[in-house]
Amino acid sequence: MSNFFLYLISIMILVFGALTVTSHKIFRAAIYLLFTLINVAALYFYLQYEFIAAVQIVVYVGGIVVLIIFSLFLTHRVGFDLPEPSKLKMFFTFLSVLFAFMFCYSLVLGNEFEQSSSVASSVSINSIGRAMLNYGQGGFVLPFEVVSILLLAALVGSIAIAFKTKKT
Amino acid sequence: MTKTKMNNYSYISFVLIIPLMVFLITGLFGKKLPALSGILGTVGMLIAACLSYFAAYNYFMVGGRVDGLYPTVIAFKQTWLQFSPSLTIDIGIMLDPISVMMLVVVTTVSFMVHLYSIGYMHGEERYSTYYAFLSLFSFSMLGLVISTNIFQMYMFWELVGVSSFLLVGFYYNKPSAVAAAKKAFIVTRFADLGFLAGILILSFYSESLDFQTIIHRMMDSNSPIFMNANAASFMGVSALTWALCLIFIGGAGKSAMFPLHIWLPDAMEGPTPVSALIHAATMVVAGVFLVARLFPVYMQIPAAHDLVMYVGAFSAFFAAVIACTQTDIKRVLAYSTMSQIGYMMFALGVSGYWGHGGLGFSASMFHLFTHAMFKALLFLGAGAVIHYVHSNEMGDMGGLRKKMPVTNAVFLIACLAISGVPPLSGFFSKEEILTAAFENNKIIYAVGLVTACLTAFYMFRLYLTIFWNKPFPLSEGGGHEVPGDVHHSEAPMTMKLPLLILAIATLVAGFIPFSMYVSADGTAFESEFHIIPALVAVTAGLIGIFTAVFLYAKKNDKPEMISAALGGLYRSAYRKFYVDELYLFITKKIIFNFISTPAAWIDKNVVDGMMNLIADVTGNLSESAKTLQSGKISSYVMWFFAAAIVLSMMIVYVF
Amino acid sequence: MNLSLLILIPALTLLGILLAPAKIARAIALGGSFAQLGLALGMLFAYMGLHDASHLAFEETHVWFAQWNINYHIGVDAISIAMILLTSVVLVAGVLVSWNIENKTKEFFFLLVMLATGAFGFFISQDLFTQFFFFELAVIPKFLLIAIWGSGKKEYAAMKLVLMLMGGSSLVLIGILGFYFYSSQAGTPSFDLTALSHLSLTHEQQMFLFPMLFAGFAVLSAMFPFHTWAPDGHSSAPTAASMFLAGISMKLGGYGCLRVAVYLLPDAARAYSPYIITLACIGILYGAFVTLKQSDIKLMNAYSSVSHCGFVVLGIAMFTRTAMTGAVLQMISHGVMTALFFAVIGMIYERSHTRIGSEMGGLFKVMPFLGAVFIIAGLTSLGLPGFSGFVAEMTVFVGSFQNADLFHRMATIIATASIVVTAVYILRAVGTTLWGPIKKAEFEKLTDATWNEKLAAGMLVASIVILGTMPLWLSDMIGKTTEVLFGNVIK
Amino acid sequence: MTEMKFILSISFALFFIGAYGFLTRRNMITMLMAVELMLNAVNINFVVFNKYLFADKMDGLFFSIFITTIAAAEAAVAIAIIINLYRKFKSIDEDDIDTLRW
Repeated sequence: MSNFFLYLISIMILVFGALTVTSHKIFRAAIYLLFTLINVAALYFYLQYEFIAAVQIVVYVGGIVVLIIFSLFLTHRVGFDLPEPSKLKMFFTFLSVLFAFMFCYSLVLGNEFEQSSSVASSVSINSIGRAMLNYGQGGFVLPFEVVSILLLAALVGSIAIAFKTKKT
Repeated sequence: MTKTKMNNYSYISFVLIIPLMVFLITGLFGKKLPALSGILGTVGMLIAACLSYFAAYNYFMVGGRVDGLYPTVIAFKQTWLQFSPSLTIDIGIMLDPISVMMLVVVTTVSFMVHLYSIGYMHGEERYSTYYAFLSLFSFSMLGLVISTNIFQMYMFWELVGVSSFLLVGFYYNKPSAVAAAKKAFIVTRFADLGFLAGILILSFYSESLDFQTIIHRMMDSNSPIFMNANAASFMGVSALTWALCLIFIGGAGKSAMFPLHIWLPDAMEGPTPVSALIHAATMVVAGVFLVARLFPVYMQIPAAHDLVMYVGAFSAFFAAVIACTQTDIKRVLAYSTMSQIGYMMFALGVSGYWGHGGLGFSASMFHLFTHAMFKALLFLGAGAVIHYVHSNEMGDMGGLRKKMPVTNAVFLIACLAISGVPPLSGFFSKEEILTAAFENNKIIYAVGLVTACLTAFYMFRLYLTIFWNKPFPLSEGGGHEVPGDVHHSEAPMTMKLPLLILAIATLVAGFIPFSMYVSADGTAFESEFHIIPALVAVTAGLIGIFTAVFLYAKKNDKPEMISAALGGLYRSAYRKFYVDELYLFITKKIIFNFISTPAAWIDKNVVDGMMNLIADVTGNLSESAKTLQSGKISSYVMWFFAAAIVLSMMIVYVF
Repeated sequence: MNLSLLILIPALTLLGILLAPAKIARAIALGGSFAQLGLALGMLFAYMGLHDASHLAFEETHVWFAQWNINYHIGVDAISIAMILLTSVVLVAGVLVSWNIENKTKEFFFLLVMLATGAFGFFISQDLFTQFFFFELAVIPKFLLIAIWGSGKKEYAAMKLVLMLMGGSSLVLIGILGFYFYSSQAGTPSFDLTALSHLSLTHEQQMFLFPMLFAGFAVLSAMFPFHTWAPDGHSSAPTAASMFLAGISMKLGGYGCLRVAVYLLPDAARAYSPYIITLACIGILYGAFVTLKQSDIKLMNAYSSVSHCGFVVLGIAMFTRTAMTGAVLQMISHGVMTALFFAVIGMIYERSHTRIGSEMGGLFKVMPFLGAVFIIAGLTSLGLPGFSGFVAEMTVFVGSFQNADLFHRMATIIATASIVVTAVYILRAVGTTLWGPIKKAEFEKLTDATWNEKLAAGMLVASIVILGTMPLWLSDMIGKTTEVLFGNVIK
Repeated sequence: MTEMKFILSISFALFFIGAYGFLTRRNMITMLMAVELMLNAVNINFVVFNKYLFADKMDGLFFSIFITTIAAAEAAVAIAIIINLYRKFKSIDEDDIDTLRW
């Protein structure tokens, strides 16, 4: 039964992903992206990482996709058809991408992964929070701070970039 | 290193040093005191001449023979450049009969020419330069004749070449003089290439550059060095033969032997005294001197020896034929010089080495001696005529005997001498040569006899057209406008004096018992006087003279008729048998158009093109690399992506 | 004898030129170069006074980069002393010739002296790295000298010249690094010439390194077919730069070929020598024939340099003591001669404003001094005894002929044949430019040489005559050094 | 293990779908979407490895959290740039914007 969900989620991810990159309507593409991301979140649920799934939904679905849709509206008319890329380019890109995928897939199939023998630790929100703010062994406070600064910088930067320069 | 052997001949070095100093002084400071340079040069040459007379007296009379031979004296020797332990260029002074004789000849003629030039070149703008060059030439020529070392000879050989170049091109704003100077230098230079190659081969095998050592080593047919040189062969000819033939090419170039003679007639563009000195008496006999110097080695190789003989004989005849048709008096004299040098050459060629067999050698040197005197006289006389008439063309002259009595007399003497009329000097030397030829090679003898006849003919043709033929001044003005300076006197004393001295020399030089002093092996022998050959030779000369008198004593149309009758033969002789044209064809058409032009083209287009091609390829590569940088994100991504895949595959599969 | 002075004096001169006002820059340059000439002469006498005047002397070593064993190691033998003398004479003459340069005076003299500094450093270095450093120092100023003060297609010429020379020097660099790594395989990595000469390399290693070093230096000595920078460069360069280019830079190449490539890799050099001889012979004759075709007298001299420098390479590749000595003599002789030639061509050009021989004519009448100098340079070029060219060429010929086999013999004879062609083009140049009637009326008013030009030409002529009349001391000295350096590989 | 390999293959597929989109699309916003897909695929990888191979650690989790954060920042900046470009060029077709060359 659980395998069924996994396959379902997987198929959804791939189909919506493919639609995202092939759709001719840009708005639809955004929506397909949204579905893809939701399905990725579902995958996380399936893996029992609820917190990650939540972050995925909040940040991606709630944040990024909305941001994208906003910018879409700022720059496009809604019914706008995306230009068709040349068939040749599509064909060759497809081939090379397929080749690369086969390469990576063969690597994964051929590789014997070594499972860590130790006991699985809890991934509750509590432990994640502790680990995130822990400055001792196994803590992530430094990357957390760095990322927060980065985020701030990005916010300020994006505002600065998007700021309308006065025409002199 | 320094092997200076002082002996009582070391004063000979002043014979060289004086002209050199004169050259330096007049060359550097001559502009300041032009009048003095002539006097300085003349006095310097006088001293040099006196010194060499003194040396000759000492050498032949006081020193005398040692064991029946005149010794070879090294008066001075100094290493100048060392190539390897065995090969060194020494600068030195070597005295043996022929070099002492040459010293006398060169200093005498040079002194005469210096003296003569004071009058002849008077008022010339580059008077002091002229004297500087003249001194340079005298220095080089003297250095050449006293060389101890074959390379020393080559060096002075080149120096006489360049002084000849400078003097022929003395009137440098005359294009014909420039062309003649270049031609003279380049043709002799080409011949010198042979000389140089010959030196290289000879010196390699004999392991020496020293004349005495080379001769000593090569004389012995059984010595390993000789065997080695004779055994090594290239294209079926032994190395030694090659060396000697190549050296002879050098000599032939300087001595204007066929086919390297083309420069000599053109060299007459120089001032006439220069022609007398360089192109009649001294430099042009350098080739004869060279062969004479290496004569013992030539004796060892019959092929090279025969080459000398045939080339000499052919040149003698060939030049005599051309001389009969020329109208420029200096050119006639030039061809006559060539012909007489041919005589000397074939005399060497027919000569043996030992004792009386060496008659040809002695005769050749004797003729060199007498010829220097009377040919210098002829040229200086011609110079006086030209000075008077201001033209070189025979057509502008005639009947000058009344206007120029002295010149007339000396010119006649010289003409008789060269025609071999007894008892003038030319008779004796020529008679000896013909005797030597008669004894060795009948064909050469016949050629010599015919040439003697031709010589007499063209010399008297020349003499008669200048001094008799028509009355002077020419009323109808034969082509050339003769300037109306008929009133001026014959020539200044400075010009007459050398003429007289040389005339006396011409008269008496024949009585010197030359073979007593100069012979191939150094032994003295009495050259017997045979009446029959002498009569034959004189008859041949007289036939030539009477033919000339018949044709040219009075102005008439017989010469034209004869030349018309001869037709093509006359024309081709007049055009010097088209040798010049042939050379011009080879140099201009073949070398210039078929070697030089393509080479320049190749350099511009192929070699340089290759370099430019490399540059262009680099440029084009960078142009195309530039288009990779298109500014299109997708293409960058494409490259990035492809590179990532390739790299990861490399990491996985290769490493 | 402190050898570093040889670099210090030019360096101080450079500093002086940099700091002084433009007006006295030339005086400083002249003073510096005269001091350098004096020093070079002093060094010559000091060296000749030594007990064993054939080995390396006045050596000095300072550590430069200890980590990579790079040392500032200098020293001189007879060959380098000869080269240094040549360079200082040409330097003085070059400064004198460009006395009246007006455009960017300071920069001009700065670059000129810098070039000479590089050359001095190159000749005294005994450490490959130091040598390469100075080598580059001598190459790069040429670009600016030609590109700024040149004439005609100067940008193209400057670019071409520097690119080709840089190509050459990159090959040299490969060779040097190759040596460094091979020596580090054998024990201690080293750039030191003497140390490297004792390094035993395998045949393959030698055969790989030699072409790099030799070809790299040969580009600089304008060996066929790498000569094409020479005509373009010379014809566009200002007078002093041409003098330096032909008088000094081409000698860097010859010196490098001999003192680095052949010295370090004698076996490979011997193996490659037939090819080198063939190329040299082609270069000699071909250069001479191409020269025949040139109507521009400066181009003529540029091509004739190609021909004459062929003798250097020929002499080196002949592997006899005499021929190698001759090669060094030819370098010196050609350096002085060609500097003189370029100087006098430049002086004539300044007056007549044309370099095409056929457009001139009769100039001897209006400028007898320059005419005489031109003729002297020409006669030196065609190898007249009494001038240096004769001594050098004859030494090469005699030395080459000591090889007893037919190939070397033929090569020698072919090379000697070029002296005839040389005579033809030299005499043609003399005949068309100096002699004959004056072609243009304005030539009548031209002036003869000024004091500085007379001094420059006089110095060079004096050097030529001294070398040409008294060659024994020099050839002896060089011959002994040749024996010390190559004694075990030559005949 | 097979499950992990299956999910990994899904994530690879998603990654290359994103790559395909990135290469073929010319509109910048769609390119940005493709980038988001790729980032997600990477996230999945981290999470999967954490889950199946190193269950006792949380590094993979944190990586995915940080990547998500950075993706957000990146999207913000990208969109700011896109809007700015749009103002300048009146287009967000990357073919029209090639001032990045040379």
